Amino acid sequence: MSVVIVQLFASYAELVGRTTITVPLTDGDRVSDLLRNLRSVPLASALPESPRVAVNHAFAAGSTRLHPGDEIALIPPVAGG
Amino acid sequence: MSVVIVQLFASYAELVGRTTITVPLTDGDRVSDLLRNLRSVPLASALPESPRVAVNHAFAAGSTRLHPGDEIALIPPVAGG
Amino acid sequence: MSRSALVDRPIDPAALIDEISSPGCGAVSLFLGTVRDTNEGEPVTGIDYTAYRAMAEAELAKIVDEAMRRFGGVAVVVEHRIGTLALGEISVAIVAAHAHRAAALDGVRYVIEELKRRVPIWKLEHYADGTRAWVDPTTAHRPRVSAYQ
Amino acid sequence: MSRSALVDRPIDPAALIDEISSPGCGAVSLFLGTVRDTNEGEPVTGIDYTAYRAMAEAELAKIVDEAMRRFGGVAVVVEHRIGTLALGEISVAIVAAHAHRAAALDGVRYVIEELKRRVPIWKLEHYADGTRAWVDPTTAHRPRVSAYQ
Repeated sequence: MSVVIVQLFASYAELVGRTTITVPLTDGDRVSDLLRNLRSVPLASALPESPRVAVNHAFAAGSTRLHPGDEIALIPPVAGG
Repeated sequence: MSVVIVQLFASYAELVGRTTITVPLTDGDRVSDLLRNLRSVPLASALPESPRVAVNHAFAAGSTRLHPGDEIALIPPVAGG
Repeated sequence: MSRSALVDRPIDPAALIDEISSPGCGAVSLFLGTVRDTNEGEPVTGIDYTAYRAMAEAELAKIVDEAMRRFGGVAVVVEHRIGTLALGEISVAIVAAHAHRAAALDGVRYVIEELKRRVPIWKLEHYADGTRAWVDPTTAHRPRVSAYQ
Repeated sequence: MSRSALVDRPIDPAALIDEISSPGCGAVSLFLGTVRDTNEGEPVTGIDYTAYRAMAEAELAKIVDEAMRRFGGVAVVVEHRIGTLALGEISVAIVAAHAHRAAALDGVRYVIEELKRRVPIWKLEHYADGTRAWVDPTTAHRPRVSAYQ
């Protein structure tokens, strides 16, 4: 098992008090695994259960497989415009 | 029987070669009567049979009764914008 | 607050946006009609806009009033230019402002659609080959007539 | 011809209209979002816009591309401002140009609706009473939280 660094923005960054969070991850894991592992990270307790996830600058479904070097972020409800 | 002066614009003015046309009218006549009488005016022969009519700056139905002093115009297909 | 007019000078969209914007309006929508270089494949060199002025002003004012009532009191300003316009010049500008975007977008669309249906304005197109024709949106192809001077 | 960008300076709608207009386009449609003075009845004094910049730029470019394909090759330019904006300042401008009005109007509407749904930009509203809150369009009323400095 290794870890990935996940980026946080806006209200999520505020809730956690940081702009990144480190999450355990196993080779071959998918986005759904990342979200499950996230719940075991104490710092993440203030985050919602199932935030939207972006991988490499695009929204990703739970079934999306993660690869080393992917840029991963949690996306709070957007409010542009 | 008297007459009314009817204003012409754009393609209608070009078809008739004038910006007004005089049409016979009887007291109590309606827009539909005006259009029927128009067909007896030689100058109007180039105009379509049933042009849209405006009375006092508003489109008028055939049933609209005409009164002395009304401002009457024939409205070609509009093309603003 | 709302306003409509026929004008005989160039239209300044930025001035109209400034005119209609207010601190309570988070959404501004604008539509510009401009003279384009072709119509139905025919090269166009310019357009003369003419109007039945008193009626056009009355009808425009009615349309703006209808838009305000239909779309939550949206503020609207419309100017339509009359006269000879060169390629690229603005013939009509419609600007709507509202607290929310739906009313601003719907207001502009309503005004341009109704304007094209009801406001007595006509255009005589000038073509590259020297001919001219009155545009009739009710027919697919316009008969080419001699110019109305 | 189309373009989208996040910008850190004031947005100039007239410049964007000039940028996107061309001799073949008879219709130009524009939408502006501005900072308004209240939200849900609360007096607002300003807004901080932040973004996940690389993703926001990618998502905006995708939306513009989708609009072009859906609406007859409509030309679109979009700028969204990031940073601290005062009341009345423009946060987003979308301009679309096409030979015909339907594509220009539909193009602008598509882009603003999709932008609000998909582009990772967030706003922290500043209120008259000194508090701040992240705007969450998915909830009717926002919990008032302490400011994120």
